[in-house]
Amino acid sequence: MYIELRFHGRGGQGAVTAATILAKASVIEGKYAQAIPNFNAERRGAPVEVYSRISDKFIGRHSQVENPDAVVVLDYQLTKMVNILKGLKNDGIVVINSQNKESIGNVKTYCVDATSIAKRHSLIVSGWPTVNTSILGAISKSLGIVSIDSIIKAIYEHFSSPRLAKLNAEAATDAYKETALCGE
Amino acid sequence: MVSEAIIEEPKTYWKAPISHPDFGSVGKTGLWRTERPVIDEEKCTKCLLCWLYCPEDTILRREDDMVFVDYDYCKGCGICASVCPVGAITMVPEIKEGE
Amino acid sequence: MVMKTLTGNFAVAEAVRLARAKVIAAYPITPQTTIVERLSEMTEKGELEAKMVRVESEHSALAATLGAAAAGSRAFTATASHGLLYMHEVLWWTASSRLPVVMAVAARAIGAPWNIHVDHNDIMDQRDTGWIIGVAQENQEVLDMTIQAFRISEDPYIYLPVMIALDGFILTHTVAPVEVPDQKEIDEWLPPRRQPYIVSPETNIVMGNLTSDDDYYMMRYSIQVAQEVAKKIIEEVDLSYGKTFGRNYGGLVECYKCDDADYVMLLMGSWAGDAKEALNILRERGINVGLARIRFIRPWPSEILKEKLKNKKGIIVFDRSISFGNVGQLFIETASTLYGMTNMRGVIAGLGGVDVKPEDFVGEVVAFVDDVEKGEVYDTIRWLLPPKYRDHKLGVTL
Amino acid sequence: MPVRLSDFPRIRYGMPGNAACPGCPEAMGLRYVKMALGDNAVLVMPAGCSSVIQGYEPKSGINFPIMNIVFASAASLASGMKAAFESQGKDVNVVVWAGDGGTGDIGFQALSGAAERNDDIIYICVDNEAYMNTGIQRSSLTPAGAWTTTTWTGKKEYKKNLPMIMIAHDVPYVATASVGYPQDFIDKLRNASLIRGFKYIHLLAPCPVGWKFDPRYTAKIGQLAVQTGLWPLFEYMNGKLKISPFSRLYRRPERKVPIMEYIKLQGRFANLAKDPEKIKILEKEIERQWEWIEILEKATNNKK
Repeated sequence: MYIELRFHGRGGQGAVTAATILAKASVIEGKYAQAIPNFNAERRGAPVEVYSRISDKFIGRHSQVENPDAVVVLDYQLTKMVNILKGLKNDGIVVINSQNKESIGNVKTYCVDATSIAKRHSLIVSGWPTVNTSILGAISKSLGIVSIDSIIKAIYEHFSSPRLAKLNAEAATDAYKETALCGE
Repeated sequence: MVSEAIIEEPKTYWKAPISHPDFGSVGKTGLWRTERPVIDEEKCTKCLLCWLYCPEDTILRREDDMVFVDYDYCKGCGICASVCPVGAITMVPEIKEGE
Repeated sequence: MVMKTLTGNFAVAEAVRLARAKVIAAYPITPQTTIVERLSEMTEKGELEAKMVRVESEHSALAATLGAAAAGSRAFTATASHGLLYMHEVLWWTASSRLPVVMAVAARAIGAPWNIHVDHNDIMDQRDTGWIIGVAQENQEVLDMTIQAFRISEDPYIYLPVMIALDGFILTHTVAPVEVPDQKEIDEWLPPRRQPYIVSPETNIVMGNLTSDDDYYMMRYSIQVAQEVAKKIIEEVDLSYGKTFGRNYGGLVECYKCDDADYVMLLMGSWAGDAKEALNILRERGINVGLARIRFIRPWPSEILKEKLKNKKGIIVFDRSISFGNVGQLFIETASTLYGMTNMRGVIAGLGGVDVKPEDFVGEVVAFVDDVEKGEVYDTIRWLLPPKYRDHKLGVTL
Repeated sequence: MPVRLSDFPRIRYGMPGNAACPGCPEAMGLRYVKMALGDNAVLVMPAGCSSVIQGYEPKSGINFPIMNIVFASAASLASGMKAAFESQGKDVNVVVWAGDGGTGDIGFQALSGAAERNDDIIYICVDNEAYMNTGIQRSSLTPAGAWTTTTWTGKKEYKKNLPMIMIAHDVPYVATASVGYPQDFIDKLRNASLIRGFKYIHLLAPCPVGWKFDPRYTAKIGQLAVQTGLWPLFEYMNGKLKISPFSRLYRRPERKVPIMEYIKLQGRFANLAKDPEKIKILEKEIERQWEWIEILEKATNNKK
């Protein structure tokens, strides 16, 4: 198994954290993983990209991910700002935080309303709903590479505050349940 | 007081820029002198100002605080003579050997 | 032992914690910053019992670190890019003082213009300073090498500062699994702080006053002796570490499938992982390539390279830096060792973080092998241009 | 508390046979540091005359353990040393001994950093008012009107007021001193060593070579600088500025020694001595100094 993902988010939304927790969850399952931020000194609000690689073997390469197996979009607005399908493999998948139940392009698309889930669990930092943990539940459901149990374990490992860990774990669980295929 | 570090001798050819405070790091600086201070013990009041102001620490004190000069290292700047309140120190030209 | 997922910078911080550094002085600079942040957090939360000196510049960071070392404490600092260049004179002073110090460097491009991505010119700029300079490939190696650095630096055969470089962002900010040894194991493996002298009222030692030119010369010779001996000590430390923790890396050079190879790629840093993938692709195509990953550029592994590479058909060197007016620095170093022994080519690639993929290595090696087979290795320096500029016509016109 | 000279033991505080010029104020000052702090001190020295005064390895002509360091980071090296001694549970006076260049110019960033962090060190600026070690070039602390090898007709700008800048750093201790008044300097060093945090002492050090006077007058010129009012002695401690006794004596304008007494002994002011109009430059300097001091004295002593 070898899979490459690309996360699209905005500076401050926590795309890096999402990829990091995903890597932790993979390691919990005995896999090898990388979470690779592609920094360009971005500030809050600007589009950012983060990559992740997951494999059952050691991963040596460090070059950028150009042809991901799946694209994860933390904010629907980004589809209007950047080409989120750039380089996506032919049988690739999109996982998107969206209230629209529509596919992106002609690609197999999984939707989750992560913003509502985040608000429901009071996951708001500096005025922004933090959707990154919800999206992890969606990834687990739609891509099936890492189990939701491992995601939750990784969330508890990542957050030093037990209260925050619990809220985020609940959000991820809700998102796991609510993620649905919304078009192909 | 024990230090955190253990001082352990280097084990290969070793030369490092390390020194210890010692007299004569540039030799016997008495040779630099053109004039030497001469103390008149009759006039001296043992106020120790010459001892205090001497930059070289070449004015020495006896048990009774009478002062004398360490001519091995005295550079002959003349500060002692200028700070002496009773004029007990005079600067005398050095007479070199053979002159 | 615990398995954690850490960025390269956090791996550095874990290593410094395990080595029980007592004084840390550092100034933040991208992409090193999270090292300072994490160490500050550790000291404030009591995970690490050390004094942080939050200095106002890199020049001061290394000066404070040197001061702590002189006073007899295990000291650590970290920097990158312009910070490292700003430290340059203190680097010399530190090495020449022969006081053990460890520093992490998040290798990053130098301006102008501003560029925060990986590049090796900053570390290459420090080759002459007397420091031992190691370059890691993976986050795990970052942690292992940093712990090893303390033992190497404080070895009585060496007593020189050690710099550990990790590629900016590619390692510093990439999260990957890292095995973190237990404190108890490290305490057993890493001896207490050793150093040749301490500047304190008890020792009454003076460091660095004038010397005669003759003595100065011999002090320089003494540093060279330590660098030469370090070649052996670094191998030994790596082996000993491997015995205890199950991971060793080959000392000064990691030779990957070198022995049976006709051609060898020589490089250092994180892209060695991509080069190894390229190597496997090339071997599948019947091109017999090996890889020599330089782990330490100082001391330079001349004997090993001579022994391993002298009979190869060709060596292709990949530099992530350039010495303007000549060629890449790794090429210069390698050529100084293998002068006249084999065909050589230097490739300048990946400057300022330009992405280099396994396919790029494949392409360059294939072209090199072609030229060697035809007996036409005329261009000793090649530019692997960024994808956007691949069609650019190279050359000088007057 | 003034010290009696006969109370000092008959030991050698200095290190004869060093490379200082005859009549060197730095050699004088270093003896006073030893008298005040004894054996429990380590010196940190950036480049400067004191680097040379030490003489040649394997001996050193200054009676202290010393860590020599490149120009720009003496204060930070001291911070690091102090941190190490603290972590070892040792109470050692870490003392920076730096010239006016090493303090006010190339070393200023590190000085300001260490002061802002309130690191527990004593920083002594030994001010000979020019870059003497490289052969008398102007510094930001050279007074207006003075000749140097880079100001042939006299420096046009006024002396940077470093002690005031250090007070503005809100450190617990700032004082001025002169090698002309050793007891005052020793007192101040002892006061400083009892305080935790960053201590700054600015020591005026008349240099026979750079100021062009007969070496026998080092102490005398150090005194005249105070007596003319050009170099006021004060101590800023516990948030209050106190004018030191020797400067209090000469405080009232009519008590001040005429500036000409100071100028005529020094070749560097030859231009000024010839032209009474130009002496106003230094009179203005005295006014500037005292304006600051009086404002601060009033403000800090009326404070509740």
